[in-house]
Amino acid sequence: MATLTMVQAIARTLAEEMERDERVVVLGEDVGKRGGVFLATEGLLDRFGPDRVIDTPLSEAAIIGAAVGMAAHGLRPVAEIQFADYVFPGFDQLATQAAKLRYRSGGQFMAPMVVRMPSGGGVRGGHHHSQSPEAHFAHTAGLKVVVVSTPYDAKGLLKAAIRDDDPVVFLEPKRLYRATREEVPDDDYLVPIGKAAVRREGTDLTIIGYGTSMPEVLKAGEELARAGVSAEILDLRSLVPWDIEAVTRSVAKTGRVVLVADAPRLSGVLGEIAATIAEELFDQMLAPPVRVAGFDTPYPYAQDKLYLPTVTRILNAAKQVLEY
Amino acid sequence: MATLTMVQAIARTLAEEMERDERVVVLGEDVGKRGGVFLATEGLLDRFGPDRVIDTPLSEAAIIGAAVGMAAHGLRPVAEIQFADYVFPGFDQLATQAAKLRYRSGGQFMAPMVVRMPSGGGVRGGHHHSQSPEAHFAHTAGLKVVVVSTPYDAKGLLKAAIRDDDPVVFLEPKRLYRATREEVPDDDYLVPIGKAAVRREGTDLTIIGYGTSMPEVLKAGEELARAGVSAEILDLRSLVPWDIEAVTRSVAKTGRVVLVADAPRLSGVLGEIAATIAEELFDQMLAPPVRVAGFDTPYPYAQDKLYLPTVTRILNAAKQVLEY
Amino acid sequence: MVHETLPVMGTEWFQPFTEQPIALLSEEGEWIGDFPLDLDEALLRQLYRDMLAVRLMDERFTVLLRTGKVSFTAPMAGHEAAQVGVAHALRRGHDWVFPYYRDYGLALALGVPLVEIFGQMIATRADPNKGRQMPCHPSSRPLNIFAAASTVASHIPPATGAALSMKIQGTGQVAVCTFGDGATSEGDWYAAINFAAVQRVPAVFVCENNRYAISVPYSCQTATPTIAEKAHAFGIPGYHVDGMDVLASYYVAREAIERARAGHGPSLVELVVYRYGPHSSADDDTRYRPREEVELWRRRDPLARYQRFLARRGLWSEEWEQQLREEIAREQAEAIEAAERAGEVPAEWMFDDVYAEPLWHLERQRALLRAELQ
Amino acid sequence: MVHETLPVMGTEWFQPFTEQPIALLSEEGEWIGDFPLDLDEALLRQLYRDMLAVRLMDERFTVLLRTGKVSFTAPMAGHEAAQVGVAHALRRGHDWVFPYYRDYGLALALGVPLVEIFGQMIATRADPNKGRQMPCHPSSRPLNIFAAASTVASHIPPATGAALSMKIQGTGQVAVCTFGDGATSEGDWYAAINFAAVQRVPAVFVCENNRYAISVPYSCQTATPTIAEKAHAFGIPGYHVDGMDVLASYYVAREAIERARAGHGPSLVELVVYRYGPHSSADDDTRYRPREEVELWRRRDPLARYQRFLARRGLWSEEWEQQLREEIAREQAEAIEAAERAGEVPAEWMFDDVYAEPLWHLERQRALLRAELQ
Ligand SMILES: Cc1ncc(C[n+]2csc(CCOP(=O)(O)OP(=O)(O)O)c2C)c(N)n1
Ligand SMILES: Cc1ncc(C[n+]2csc(CCOP(=O)(O)OP(=O)(O)O)c2C)c(N)n1
Ligand SMILES: [Mg+2]
Ligand SMILES: [Mg+2]
Repeated sequence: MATLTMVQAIARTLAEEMERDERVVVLGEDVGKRGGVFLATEGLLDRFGPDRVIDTPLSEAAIIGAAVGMAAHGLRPVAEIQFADYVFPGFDQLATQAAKLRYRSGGQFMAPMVVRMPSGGGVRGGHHHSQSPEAHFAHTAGLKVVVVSTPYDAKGLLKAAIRDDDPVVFLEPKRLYRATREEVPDDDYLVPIGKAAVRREGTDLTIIGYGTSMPEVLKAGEELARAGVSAEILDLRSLVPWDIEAVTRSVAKTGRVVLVADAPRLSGVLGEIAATIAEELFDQMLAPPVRVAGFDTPYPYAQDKLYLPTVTRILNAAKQVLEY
Repeated sequence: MATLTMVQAIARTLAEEMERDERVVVLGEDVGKRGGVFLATEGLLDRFGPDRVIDTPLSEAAIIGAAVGMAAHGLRPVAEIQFADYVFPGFDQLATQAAKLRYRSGGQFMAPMVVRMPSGGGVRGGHHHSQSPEAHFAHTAGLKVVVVSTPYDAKGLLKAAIRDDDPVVFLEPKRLYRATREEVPDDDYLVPIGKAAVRREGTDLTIIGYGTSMPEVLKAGEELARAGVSAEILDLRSLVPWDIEAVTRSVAKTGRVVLVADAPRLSGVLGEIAATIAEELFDQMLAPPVRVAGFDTPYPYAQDKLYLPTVTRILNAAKQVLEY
Repeated sequence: MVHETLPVMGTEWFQPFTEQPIALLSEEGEWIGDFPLDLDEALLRQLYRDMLAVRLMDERFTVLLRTGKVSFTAPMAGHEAAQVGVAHALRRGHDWVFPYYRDYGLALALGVPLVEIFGQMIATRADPNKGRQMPCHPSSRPLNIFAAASTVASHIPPATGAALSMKIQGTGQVAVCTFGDGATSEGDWYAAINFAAVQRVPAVFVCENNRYAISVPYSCQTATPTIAEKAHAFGIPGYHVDGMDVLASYYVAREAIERARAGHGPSLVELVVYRYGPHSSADDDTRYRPREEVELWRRRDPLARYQRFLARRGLWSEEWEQQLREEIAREQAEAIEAAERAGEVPAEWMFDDVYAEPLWHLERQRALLRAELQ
Repeated sequence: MVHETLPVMGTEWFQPFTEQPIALLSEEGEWIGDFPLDLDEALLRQLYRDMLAVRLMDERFTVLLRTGKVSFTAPMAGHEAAQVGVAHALRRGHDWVFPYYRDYGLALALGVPLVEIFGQMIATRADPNKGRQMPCHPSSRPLNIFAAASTVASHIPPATGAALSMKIQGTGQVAVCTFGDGATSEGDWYAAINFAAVQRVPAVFVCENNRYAISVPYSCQTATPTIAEKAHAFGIPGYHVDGMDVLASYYVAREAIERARAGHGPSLVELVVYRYGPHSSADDDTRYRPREEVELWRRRDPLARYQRFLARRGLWSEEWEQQLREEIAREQAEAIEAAERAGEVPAEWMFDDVYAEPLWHLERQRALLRAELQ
């Protein structure tokens, strides 16, 4: 058992999976000698060689699209998009090729691939090193979508994603890459896609979050506890499929919910979950579901920290639902 | 006053705007001699010449991106994407360039442009001639998003979009291009972006729809009327900004709401509106907001008609909220 | 699965980047190649049979359209020599093919069962793709024909990826990817071939250049005189070929494919063709194409030229033609019947194959539809 | 707004597609051009001053980084000759420039006020872009410098569009667009230049080829020996130029720009340079670049070569150098001070300029933040 940061856990997991299954290959910009700009692929080139660790030209369409072809042909590619913001030049390959291949071929072909990408803000990255584009993936039928927030989950979910027979978009909040260390077991465990984690049990309200904003969510939970309020905290971890059971179980119990994530609010994933809660738990709700999302601006540079849901903003929302 | 189909109204409006303002230019695939595959640009080439009606190479990135540069440089480009499904190869140009230019330059540059695209299903077009990708635009700060459903609105909103100083994505449900005719005034009227239309007044429940699904929504309204139920029907028309006043006014009155659109359900625009209603009108709601959306599958071919929200499905949802 | 053994080439016969398109047959049907024709009679005749079958299938499609049985067609008349030539140049069922929507002639010549082709066109249970796509979207797992998507050029990056996988796994396969002239303007086309060239993958990129992308003429598509010379951007050879000449199409494709198989990397093959029909059944090409132009190209009909070639060699006769036409007509009629007999695609199939296993939200939606339909 | 009148060229001096990069100065600083140098002494000296100012600014950036005043830098040392050469080849304030993130040298030589440059780097109110972007994203409306975006190659289609607008409106302007070697692999790069070539727009596409995209070496980026030859894919000329030679950079860019202005369409100019520093302040280039390689290129320093040229002509002296360095240091120090003095960007500016007028949902969000901050 090692104590690892999230990015270390990811690098180890990639190595383990490549060791386990020779069909697993890694491709992307700077994944070779550089080991990835965040070092998520550090050491892989030396260990597995240039046939399985491929530095690609600077084209996200080529990366994602090639991964589709590799996967259809029998490999298990893990593609890295250097920053989630740069997925858009390759978005058609995800939406048109990866997401629809199984369906359009009547199940004849499949694209078992993972597209990893550092996402989210809080690192003074401005417009193009801060975005959280998960809603675009969640709205694209045929993709599974995972957003991790701990080293332990990063390992277990990445393994699950690599072994999944469908294309999985795997978002890694870059702000959390080195934010904390955690004990990560050496053994070959999986965290199933589609299951939320209860990060704190509680009875007065539910706070649902994922990814980049989890530290603030947890801090808000602690502050509430100090104020005598018992918050149940869920980390969604998977957005497609999302864990409706865990969510409804908790919200049915507490009757109050705050949803938190840093992606823009309009037509985001939180809207989906809030709307579903409103539809399913109408009678059990003691207050309206309140969302604390990113602002509907391009991600700013100077106000980097203010863009993200702050603890204050989460607490204000909690107050709102508690005092409703 | 002429009686026009929606696509005729669009073609006329383009001609009128090009006549009015010589900065207005049209570009896209087949917009020249062919007049567009739906004839939305018919006659423009003859009238305005190849400098203002530009047949482009087959690249949506080139089309949208060039429009950004033309707009920044002082023209008012109206770009056509042949089918909304094909916006994805050019999505980065929308998200990175068009949407963020004003913001990132501190207001120094702007991209006053319109990207028109036929969207939606119901024409046996399969995966790639049927999609309704509005959620992707709505989730992209910096874009305005319009979806028309009548010839009258098509004219007034297209004029408003062309004169708007921001990039406007203008969705035209292809199933409605020739579905009906309507009197369209000859004069130069505008329909403001951001205002919904009340298509039917009612008191028992509100049905909110837009675009491709409006005919079914209206039919459901009629059926309900026959059954003695008074439905208020809103056509959103604009998704960014969407008309929160009209929506809350109506739903506060009826206390019941069904939301209808053909785009996939997960993380769609309906989720945004349902979640907002749930948040704002918690106390006034007599039943949970129910969404009738497209299914979360790629758009199928054989089941073309079943994919779209049917009148039955809308009525079932209405029943659900009425009997709640 | 069909495995053809192809003659092994000793030399490379063709020059890249020629100004004139490479042709091996004169318009009169004479062999004008400067190397010996090494194909046996059976194959020479099969090429003709396939071209004829494609032409007749194209006509069938139009009939099916008129009778309302299919909703859409993408005419391929004029592309027969190119598609049939390429189909025979690769190892069927071994190599992979990445076709586009105008390639049912390619699919036919690759051996896709007619009942599957018509099943796909009509969208019945005979379609191995379960009626998921519009007509004219070939796909066959057993024959390694990657499911076509409508989005122009979107299949080029996957072709590069499959070829990269072939290289990594050392399978001795080649990925052959076809597309139109319009496709060459998409960024994905360029990005993918650039990657293929860097990795020297076993791929051949084949452009069926009919000089129109719907109505957009070649002159609005690109400023290069040929598509072939775009290969300079990748550092790979580009061949400019007369695609109305089935033997030129076959031999150049074969050389490019075997070069790739031998580890010499990808190439770009431009087959200059003409589409005799409109872009699709939804198109009206009189709006943008002068009739004289169409007539001019009709006089260069790839079937007629090759027929003259065969006739010169005593491999063609009126009788044989008659017999072929009857056989083909019968096969196609039977296939259509069988495809129709297979019956409609069930409504609930809509929810299958989105993912490997069903997800809860889709199962709910399936239940909703089931309730509605009952 | 600065309008320079450029000498009108009678002839075209340069050949496209040379194997050897075009150079006008030997490493020893001799003029080796086969046409007469037509620049006056003031301009010759200004080129040097600008290059030196860029080099010193690069060092300033590093200092600001160390002291925590800026969060990021993209070193441009090694690119000075290329950037300064191009800046002087266009009509400042008339032509448009589409730069990328390594182009603050270009911006400086184009005349962007230093206080704006440092304002943008530090993100204070002195930044005309209101602190919206990371450091190293030039933009100036008065100087027609299109706001850079981080997304590699995403500015190429807008450059084509602006040039098309210039052509349509007959403004006599040219759009000059710069980017790195890595950018040439993006599909948008190709799609946009293809469109530009078809429309023969007045644009010049300039590649600052430093042979690395972060760590990815040129050999993994593309299989063509040069970037210039990719111009074949568009049917336009491609010039392979020694970008460590400020006069070669200047003259080739000038010819390409004036060709474009005269209506002869776009061209591609490849300036071969080397980046002396890491990719960015977040990079560690020792992981992928041998030190000997860096040393080799350091010996080809563009400033030293040009200094030798000037010295040969009696246009450079130790004294002048000293004086320049002092002047530049003072200007930059003052600019930094002024930029800092301008003060922090207010929190609420976050909500401005998303749209021309405020929309309701943003006003609500503004109110939310305001409440939180009070
Ligand atoms: C990305 C994309 N944009 C637009 C279309 C609409 N469209 C379908 S076919 C076509 C023209 C294609 O021309 P070409 O590549 O030359 O092939 P051809 O049909 O001539 O064989 C267009 C524009 C599409 N299918 N995909
Ligand atoms: C679309 C996109 N993908 C990835 C990145 C991350 N990235 C930033 S710079 C860079 C390398 C660019 O190299 P090059 O174009 O050669 O320019 P250079 O930095 O060498 O001057 C990469 C991959 C990006 N900014 N945009
Ligand atoms: Mg074509
Ligand atoms: Mg570089």
